[in-house]
Amino acid sequence: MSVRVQSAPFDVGAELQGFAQGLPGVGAQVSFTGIVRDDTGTLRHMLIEHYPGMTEKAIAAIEAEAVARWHLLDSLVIHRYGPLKPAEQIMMVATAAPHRADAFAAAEFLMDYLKSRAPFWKQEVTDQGAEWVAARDADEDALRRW
Amino acid sequence: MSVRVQSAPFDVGAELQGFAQGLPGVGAQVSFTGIVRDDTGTLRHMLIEHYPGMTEKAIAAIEAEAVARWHLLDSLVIHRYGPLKPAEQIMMVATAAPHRADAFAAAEFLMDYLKSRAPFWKQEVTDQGAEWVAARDADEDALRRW
Amino acid sequence: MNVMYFAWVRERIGLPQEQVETKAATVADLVAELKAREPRYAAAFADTSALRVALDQELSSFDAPLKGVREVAFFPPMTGG
Amino acid sequence: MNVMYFAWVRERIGLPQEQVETKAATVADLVAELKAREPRYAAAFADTSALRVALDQELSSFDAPLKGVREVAFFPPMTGG
Repeated sequence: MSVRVQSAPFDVGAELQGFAQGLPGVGAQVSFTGIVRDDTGTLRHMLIEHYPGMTEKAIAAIEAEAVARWHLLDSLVIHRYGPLKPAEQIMMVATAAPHRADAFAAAEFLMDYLKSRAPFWKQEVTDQGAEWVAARDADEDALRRW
Repeated sequence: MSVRVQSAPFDVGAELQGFAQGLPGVGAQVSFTGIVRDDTGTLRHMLIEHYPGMTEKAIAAIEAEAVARWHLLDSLVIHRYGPLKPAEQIMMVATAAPHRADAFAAAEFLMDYLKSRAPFWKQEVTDQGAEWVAARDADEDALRRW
Repeated sequence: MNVMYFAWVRERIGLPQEQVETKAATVADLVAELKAREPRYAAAFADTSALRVALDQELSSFDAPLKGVREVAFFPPMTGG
Repeated sequence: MNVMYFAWVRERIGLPQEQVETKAATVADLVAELKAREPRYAAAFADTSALRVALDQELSSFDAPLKGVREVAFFPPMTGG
């Protein structure tokens, strides 16, 4: 299990190459990458604020919960903060398990919990100004399925 | 949408780097990688046989079905054949979508259908001989949820 | 008509593919003809519920008609992924 | 006690964090004290149902006791991922 919170970009390929390599019993790896979308064509950047200290703890707790629920061999979460341009990578999650069902379920669980339980806040900065992204009911609802 | 059936290894990182890059509207990428497990410690290699011609068609049909069901911007399937050693990569699937729910669901759908509807057969070769892997009821059951 | 065999069906019959002259109306009729040929075919087709069939590279069923079909393939349930 | 503010809570109050001397028994009591200070606090805490609170970096609730707590953080619902 590992957690990294950083402003620097990351390389999904390089991260996956080093992830769960040579761990005995790995049959399935799942990765998720979140990317900045610009739905209106006016986004200058997405500014991501976080709560240093709590962020790492909250993500580690979510990972520990995933490990307790599924047969996981490893997990990785990287989340960036600071200003991110459209098409830049925001974050990634990776899971490794003997079987695909565990790897998929744990990756989706990690994503759902990261969205609503890790202390990050997004602000959209456009030519018209800056606006905090509102939490979506759908994201809160997504937690209920677990 | 693309499909590759090959005996050569592939590099997940390099594949993901070139996948759905710069496609407008991409907010979520999911990848799955299947890896040869050696549960008994006796596996020399896994031999994967396929039905050339039908394989590509079957996978393309499964991808088309995924595109019809979810809001996908791109998908990629690579599946190897021939002898593969423990810890080698067997196959990968990648999906790109505006939102994570579509990317995850489509990747799981592609995997479930590839397992049971694309013409591949696995044989385990150990010191004791060669044995065809039997289809699992769980894999057939997995199709029913879609 | 080109008839192909994969995985253990190929091993039991001892051939990856062969040309078959037949007037069989359906896949099941073709299977009956093949079973009557030799014990290795009878062994391979002993339990067709354990087999799958593709007609011209599309999954099909044992009661499907063969009219116009150029390629028939028999194989066990797939185990890819 | 260190009190921290994030996202639009930070913007409304105009500070990322501050030291607060308080005898408030619960988070809700602390919020009432802060709201009484100045309009910017009253504005930030106008609707606590739109806010979340963490005590010593763990998500908590507005009726939680403050005894022994060293760091309180107020922020809107998270929008990471």
